[in-house]
Amino acid sequence: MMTWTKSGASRVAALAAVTLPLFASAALAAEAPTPNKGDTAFMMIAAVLVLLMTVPGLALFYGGLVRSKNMLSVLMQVFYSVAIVSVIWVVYGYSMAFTEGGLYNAFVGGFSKAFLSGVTPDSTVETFTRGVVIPEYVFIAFQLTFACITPALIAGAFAERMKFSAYALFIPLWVTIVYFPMAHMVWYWAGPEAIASAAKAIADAGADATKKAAAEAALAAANANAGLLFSWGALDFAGGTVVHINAGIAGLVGAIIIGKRVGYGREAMAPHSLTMTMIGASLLWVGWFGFNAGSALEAGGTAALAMINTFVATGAAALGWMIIENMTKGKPSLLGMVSGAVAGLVAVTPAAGFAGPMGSIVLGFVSGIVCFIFCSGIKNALGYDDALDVFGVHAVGGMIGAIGTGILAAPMLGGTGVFDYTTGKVGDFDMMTQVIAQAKGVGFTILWSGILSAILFKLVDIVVGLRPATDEEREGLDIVDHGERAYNY
Amino acid sequence: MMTWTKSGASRVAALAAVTLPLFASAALAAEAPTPNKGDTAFMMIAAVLVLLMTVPGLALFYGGLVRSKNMLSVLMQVFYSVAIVSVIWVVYGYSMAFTEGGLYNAFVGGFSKAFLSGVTPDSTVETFTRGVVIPEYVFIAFQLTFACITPALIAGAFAERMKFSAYALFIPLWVTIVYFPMAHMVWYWAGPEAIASAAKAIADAGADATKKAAAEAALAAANANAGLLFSWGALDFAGGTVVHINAGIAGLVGAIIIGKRVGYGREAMAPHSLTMTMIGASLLWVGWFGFNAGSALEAGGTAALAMINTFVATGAAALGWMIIENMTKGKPSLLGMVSGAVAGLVAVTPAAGFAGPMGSIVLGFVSGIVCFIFCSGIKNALGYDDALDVFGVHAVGGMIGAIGTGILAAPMLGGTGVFDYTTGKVGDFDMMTQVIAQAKGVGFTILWSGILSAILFKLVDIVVGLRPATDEEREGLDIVDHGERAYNY
Amino acid sequence: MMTWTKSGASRVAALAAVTLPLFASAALAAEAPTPNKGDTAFMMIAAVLVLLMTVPGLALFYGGLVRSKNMLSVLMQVFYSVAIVSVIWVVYGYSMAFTEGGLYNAFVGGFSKAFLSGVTPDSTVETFTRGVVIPEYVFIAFQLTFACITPALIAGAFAERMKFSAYALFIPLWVTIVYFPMAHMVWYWAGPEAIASAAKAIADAGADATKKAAAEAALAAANANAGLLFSWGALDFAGGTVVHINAGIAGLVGAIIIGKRVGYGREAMAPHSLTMTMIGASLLWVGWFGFNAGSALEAGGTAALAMINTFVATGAAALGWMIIENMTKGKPSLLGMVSGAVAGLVAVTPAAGFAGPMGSIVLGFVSGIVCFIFCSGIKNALGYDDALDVFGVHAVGGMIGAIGTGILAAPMLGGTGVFDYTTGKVGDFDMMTQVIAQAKGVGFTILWSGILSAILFKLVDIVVGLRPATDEEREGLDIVDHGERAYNY
Amino acid sequence: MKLITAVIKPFKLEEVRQALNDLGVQGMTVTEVKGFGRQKGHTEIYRGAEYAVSFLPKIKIEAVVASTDVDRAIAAITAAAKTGQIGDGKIFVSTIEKTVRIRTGESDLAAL
Amino acid sequence: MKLITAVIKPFKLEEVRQALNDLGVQGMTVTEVKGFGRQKGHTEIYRGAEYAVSFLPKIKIEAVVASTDVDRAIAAITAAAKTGQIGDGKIFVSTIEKTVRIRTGESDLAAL
Amino acid sequence: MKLITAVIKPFKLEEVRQALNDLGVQGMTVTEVKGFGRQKGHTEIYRGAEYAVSFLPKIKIEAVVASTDVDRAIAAITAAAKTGQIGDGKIFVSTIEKTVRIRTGESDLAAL
Ligand SMILES: Nc1ncnc2c1ncn2[C@@H]1O[C@H](COP(=O)(O)OP(=O)(O)O)[C@@H](O)[C@H]1O
Ligand SMILES: Nc1ncnc2c1ncn2[C@@H]1O[C@H](COP(=O)(O)OP(=O)(O)O)[C@@H](O)[C@H]1O
Ligand SMILES: Nc1ncnc2c1ncn2[C@@H]1O[C@H](COP(=O)(O)OP(=O)(O)O)[C@@H](O)[C@H]1O
Repeated sequence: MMTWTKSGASRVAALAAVTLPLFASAALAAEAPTPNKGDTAFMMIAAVLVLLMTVPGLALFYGGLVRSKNMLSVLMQVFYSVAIVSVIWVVYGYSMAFTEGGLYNAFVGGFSKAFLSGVTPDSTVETFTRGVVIPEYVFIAFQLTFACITPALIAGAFAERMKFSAYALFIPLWVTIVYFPMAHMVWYWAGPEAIASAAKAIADAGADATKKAAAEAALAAANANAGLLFSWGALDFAGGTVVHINAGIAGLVGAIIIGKRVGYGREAMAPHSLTMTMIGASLLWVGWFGFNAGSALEAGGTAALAMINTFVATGAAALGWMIIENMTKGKPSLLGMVSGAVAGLVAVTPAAGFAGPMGSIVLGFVSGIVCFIFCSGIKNALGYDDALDVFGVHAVGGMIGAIGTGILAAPMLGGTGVFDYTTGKVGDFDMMTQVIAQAKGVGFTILWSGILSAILFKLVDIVVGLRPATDEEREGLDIVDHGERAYNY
Repeated sequence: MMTWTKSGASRVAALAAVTLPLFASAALAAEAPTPNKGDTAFMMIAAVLVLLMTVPGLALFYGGLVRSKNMLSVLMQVFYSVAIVSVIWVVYGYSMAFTEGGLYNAFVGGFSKAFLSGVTPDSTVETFTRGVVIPEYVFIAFQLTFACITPALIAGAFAERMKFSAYALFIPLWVTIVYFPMAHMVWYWAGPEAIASAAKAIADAGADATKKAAAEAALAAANANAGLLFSWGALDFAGGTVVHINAGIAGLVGAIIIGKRVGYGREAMAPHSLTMTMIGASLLWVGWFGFNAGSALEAGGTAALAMINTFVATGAAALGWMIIENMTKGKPSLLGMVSGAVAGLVAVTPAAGFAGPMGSIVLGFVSGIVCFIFCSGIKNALGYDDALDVFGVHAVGGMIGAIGTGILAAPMLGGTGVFDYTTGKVGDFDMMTQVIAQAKGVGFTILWSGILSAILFKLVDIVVGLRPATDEEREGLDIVDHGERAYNY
Repeated sequence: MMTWTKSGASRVAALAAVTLPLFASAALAAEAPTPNKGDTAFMMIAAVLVLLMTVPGLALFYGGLVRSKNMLSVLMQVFYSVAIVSVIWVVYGYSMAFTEGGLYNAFVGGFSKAFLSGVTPDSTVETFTRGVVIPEYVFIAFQLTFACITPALIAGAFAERMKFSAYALFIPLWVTIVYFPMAHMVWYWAGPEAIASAAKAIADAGADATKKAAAEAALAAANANAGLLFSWGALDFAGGTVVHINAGIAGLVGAIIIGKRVGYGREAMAPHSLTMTMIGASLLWVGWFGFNAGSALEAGGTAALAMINTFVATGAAALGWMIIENMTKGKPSLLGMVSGAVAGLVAVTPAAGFAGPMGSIVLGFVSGIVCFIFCSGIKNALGYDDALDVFGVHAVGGMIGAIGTGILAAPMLGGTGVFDYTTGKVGDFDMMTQVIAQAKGVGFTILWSGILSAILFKLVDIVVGLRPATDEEREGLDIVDHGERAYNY
Repeated sequence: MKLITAVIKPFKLEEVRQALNDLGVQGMTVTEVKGFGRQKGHTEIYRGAEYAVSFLPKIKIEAVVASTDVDRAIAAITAAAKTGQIGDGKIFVSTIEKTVRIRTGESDLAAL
Repeated sequence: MKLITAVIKPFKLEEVRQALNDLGVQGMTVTEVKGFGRQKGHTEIYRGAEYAVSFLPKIKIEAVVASTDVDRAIAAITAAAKTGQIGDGKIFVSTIEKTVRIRTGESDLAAL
Repeated sequence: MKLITAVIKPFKLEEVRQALNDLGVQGMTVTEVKGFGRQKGHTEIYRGAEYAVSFLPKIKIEAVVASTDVDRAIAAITAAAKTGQIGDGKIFVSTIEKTVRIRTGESDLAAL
């Protein structure tokens, strides 16, 4: 979604021609800008598309890869995640992520909007463009879908071997302890109006020293009122760190703590329906346009850029995986091609609004190749059982995307560069600084998610136990945990 | 969709801040307001989403629950319903539902717009906000999708045992005799402009008695020009009565008249693919945002409210069913969870634009629990064979939603209250009056649908016969009626 | 999509009431009109819908019809087509299709926009309404989806028997040699502004002879700056020729060159999953609204007309196939009904923005019947193995639609007529002239696609060989070419 | 011991299983099969292609019983599986020389 | 009576059925099976995991015929099912002591 | 020759196949079956409907071997398929009078 002070600006730069007239009219409307119905329509549909990514998209992408005796358990895990998190989100999640957190504001928000108190159909929130707002309910709905899909991503790592009772307990704990604070650290900031107007005040102050001092204090305060990672200045257009690396690391930790599936390495565990996996991958691609383009928060040129990048990076990644698989294994597989596509979607997520289309092609192609090497080589070498390659695709792809964004955002590489709200224009781009900022963000996310997730898995293990009995696992979780079978042909 | 005079207003109230500027500009554009492209875009996509709900959504939700030998018959029933009703709708359905019906205007419209005569790409219709219009073709398309899905819902009740020839005859009869009039009674009204301007005329009249009398007559006429249930003042945001209760009752009547499936209660009739059912339920959820948010008819705060409610009520209902199933049966099932989600979607349909998010959570949770009790307890006690629980989910969920809307619309419970077009603001909310109005609407729908549907089933039975021979039913309708098999692995 | 000079105009005519105010404001914004966010939102979602048509839509529609041993090969063919063409499109495809081609401008564009050079988030392109623009990235993305689905359509004709290596080589060749030029010839034109302003200049010139001469030259130049078929004046709203006839002919040629499947006519080749085919057909319908309504390029009355036509023509075609199949074969099949729906979608594609709803019903009904006769009668008589009836549905349906458009666009038949940008209003409609223009377009497309596709198939056969060994074909392409199996229940 | 192989109509499985159970037959193995015989099939049409399907879905039940129980078992199956319509199926009897229970290694009658 | 069990390549089913029919064999029961033998399988790769699949899809045909028909039946099946390539399959013959037609209760030859 | 029919737990297939291979058994035919016996099934619930499922998924292995190999084959299968828990399955032995290899026409032991 969004992202660090400066970055947001890149959008404004991009939208200049588009937004000026709007901005003007907004200005006429004085203090209270009203939503443009085009933005409202776009963002509502974007939220719907992200739900489509999750159910049925992600559920099928994962479900098709397990054995049929565990199909329903996977579908259930994903669907449950959406159900429980959507409720938690409006009760306290949104508030924890997107309100001022007082003393701990760098890490987490407060409870001032718990139960969505104070939100009405005519409340609005700022976008990344000064003077452009959308209804707050729309922003809440859009962000809700991100909170729902992230924990569901984790499930793939320990698929086929976790008790549903353990999962049902883990999810609400994880979003509360790991995700909401992470979202706050990455996406909470003061917004364009506060910063831009403070900056303007300094200019207006002119020679008047006292005025100037006060104005500068105001600007400092505005910049300070942001999440930790946001303030570091790393770029993450649509949530590469908070969603993909975050989930990928939690998955890896879970897979290791829970241990391998019974028979792993000895018995055949072929996907029960690659047809379902292909449907899921396709719906992930379709829905991802809501995820990436929607992260622009308005229907303008940056959303369009994110859209074109989400097409070409994905295509290039699918080709990348296909080509290297063909070279190393002798045949290009459908599973390989769609896995590459997902790797590309993950990698382009943080870059979607910053990189140019050609940069995105390179980014996608590289992510397809590297994720292939990881999933079919390194993983086996390391020998852990990340059943559906959540780490190999989401964490690895996310890291490639995060670092790549620091490079490809460079205007000289066709990127948009980074906007500075205080000056009101795109600033100079220092690739080294940017890449370091990106790396810092990645590193923090790995530690935060890795440590806290490990603690939560252990906790759940103590409380209800993570794993079913061996012969229950052999019989399959569908019968054992849910009393159903997926297919009765 | 829509709903009774006052209710519409609630939207306006909700949108005040948002709509005023629009309204102003509309005013500038004098007599003929032009559509806002944001609204047009939103409503076109909303119509597409409702089609997605039906095909493949509903078709898969139902199809997955039958035995594979009847899979195609279910898919065919749903697809046929969309095909035939979409044609009938533009030929005379839209006119019967949404034009002035002269003498019988309280019950049904006329044929002035048969064959869509007079409609052009630049014809527009009013929304619930004064001065806000959308292209009439868009409204026709959006309403078309409602007319297509409603009869398809009925099919689940007598799945696996009705001849296609009987079904093919029943559907056009049912929409003509039951649905179109019902839609007219519930959704036809004079529109905000007529009422507001008449009200204004009264004010302007001031002391002038003759003027005042004339103006009051005009207002009375405007209010009188509406469908029967509309004029009763019950609230139904997106069609709880006209769609869900209507279809649920018709289904129950059909299931009873046709009788139980051969082997019902003795032979296992396990769902042939819960994977398909999960895909269907997910697409129902996804598409339902077009159904509920689209019923606001514009891309504003009320649509956003409907959207957030459609997220949380559904999530809460899924959890409700899951929890009580776990308590009473010992295991939470995927089928249970998705059934709960659908129950929640049904229950929030009439409330989506009136209740607050917290009220919607309660509404959803309750509907999940009550529908579970109905489908796994009461139904067996009563002993009829409503194969796919059309009554237990759609009629029961619809009633909970209808009554619940009368309660949760209360501002003191976080609801939007009810707007009054004559005064131009939200009026006082009397819960008792409102609940009674809701109950009246429900009662009428039960009688209307129950009696007329029964007559139509009997009629069809006489003309072509409802049911195949026993061994044809055993062989399966796919082979017998359609000469195909769903699967050849 | 688009369409010949005059045709575009019909939209303007249709939108008059809607567009005037916009136009005014655009005028105020002087030289550079800015996109309306409602249009931008609509077109972005339209692009997403066309992707949904392709993956998973088309992939499932086709995949369900083959034997399970070849399921993955079909899914792979469709997915690969999207991946490779999306990359090629931004590298040089868009430039070949939509830039001025200098000497060969009548046939193909140039490389001035290769690598999308010069395109930024605030570049815009004209729509068919003077003064209405959308972001260029949005137009590129929308057109990208058309370029991706067209080659994928071909795959159905030689399904189950082409080596993936051959297919992988054929697709990039075909889009480069056949599709991009075709798109240029059909869709490239100077745009409304150039023509309208030139026309205005002539009027302003008044008596001044030199001025007049210059202005007339300018108009001539503007009209001359267009693709070959565009300049012929045929009507094709959303790509009946460039997409459907083009792909249908290529498919037929391919099926004949490759030859029949092993065992064709002797062994049963029943569809392995009509459930998948139904899901695919439904998603084709859902996504086709992006294809047809999106081809209006803006969210107005013409898009709405295209939408309603895409509902009713499809419904009527499904009924048409169902009825004649029932009459001739004794049973209405689901496969028949959804095949009819697709035939209707194809037929209404060129007519969507020109015909009236009643005309579309007739067009759909006829296409359903004719395509049935073709697929179940003539095809067997001719004895070629067009495995999934790409010719019988897409080429035949496309021709019916192309000719039908020339008839149904007539205002006296409820059509919109044809607009003339030079006069700024709908011109007189001469059905005979129009039908001849349509026929010319069809004829050219058949020759262009037929001859060039044949050459490419032969070329690929020489380079890598088109067909696997007989027992590889028996084993199935999934194992042989991709090393996977679709199902492991 | 004897192996009783019965090919029956699918929907009769539960009744037959019950009938054998009542006789004290402890176990059986069931296979989904396709049957060809006097009972005629149907025609399927997929667009242009028509297929005459001569094989019908049947259930094959295999139960190994003590030789002394064969006649009663046959009678029980016949009674339970009969509809009187063509396609009811067949019962075949053959000899099993040895039976072993994998879990315990017990053999012959003790293994049933 | 004898039970003839033939394991053949799937695409040969129709030809074999026809051949037996021509001999006057009234009925047969068909099962989808997986075969293991000299014919080697293939390797499947799913991301990192590679599986050597040694079992190949085969069709098992079971037909009970009069003892006198056995040799002609074997000849017919062999002729119809043969491709000459490894994996063509096997024919096994065993004894059936009793046959009953469920519908009529007829037994032995009359039940075939 | 003897036909050895073993009904085992599905996940034991690979081990049993390996064990028979080591004995030099060249081929076998495998069928997915449902088993009914002492091992009890489970209950499935679909909304209001509850089903007691008494049939469990099993794998049936059929291998025709020379009479002399029967005992070693039985021992090998028993060892490989045993978990010691109820439901491990059974082994049945019967006589095969004739075997033919379709590809070559070879018969009996030569055909195995
Ligand atoms: N000779 C046979 N060998 C093996 N199976 C047979 C034989 N004859 C019939 N069957 C099986 O019995 C089933 C029923 O036989 P059929 O002739 O159709 O009806 P009926 O049992 O009433 O005579 C067939 O579908 C087939 O599975
Ligand atoms: N000893 C056996 N017992 C049971 N089935 C066998 C035996 N040997 C082979 N089969 C079956 O026959 C099929 C073909 O045998 P195979 O050795 O692969 O080729 P061929 O028949 O040409 O020798 C195998 O796949 C298996 O199903
Ligand atoms: N009499 C029998 N005839 C045929 N198959 C049998 C017989 N008894 C058991 N089986 C098969 O053996 C399997 C295991 O038998 P069961 O009694 O459950 O456990 P165990 O083998 O430990 O005694 C059953 O599921 C069934 O498939």
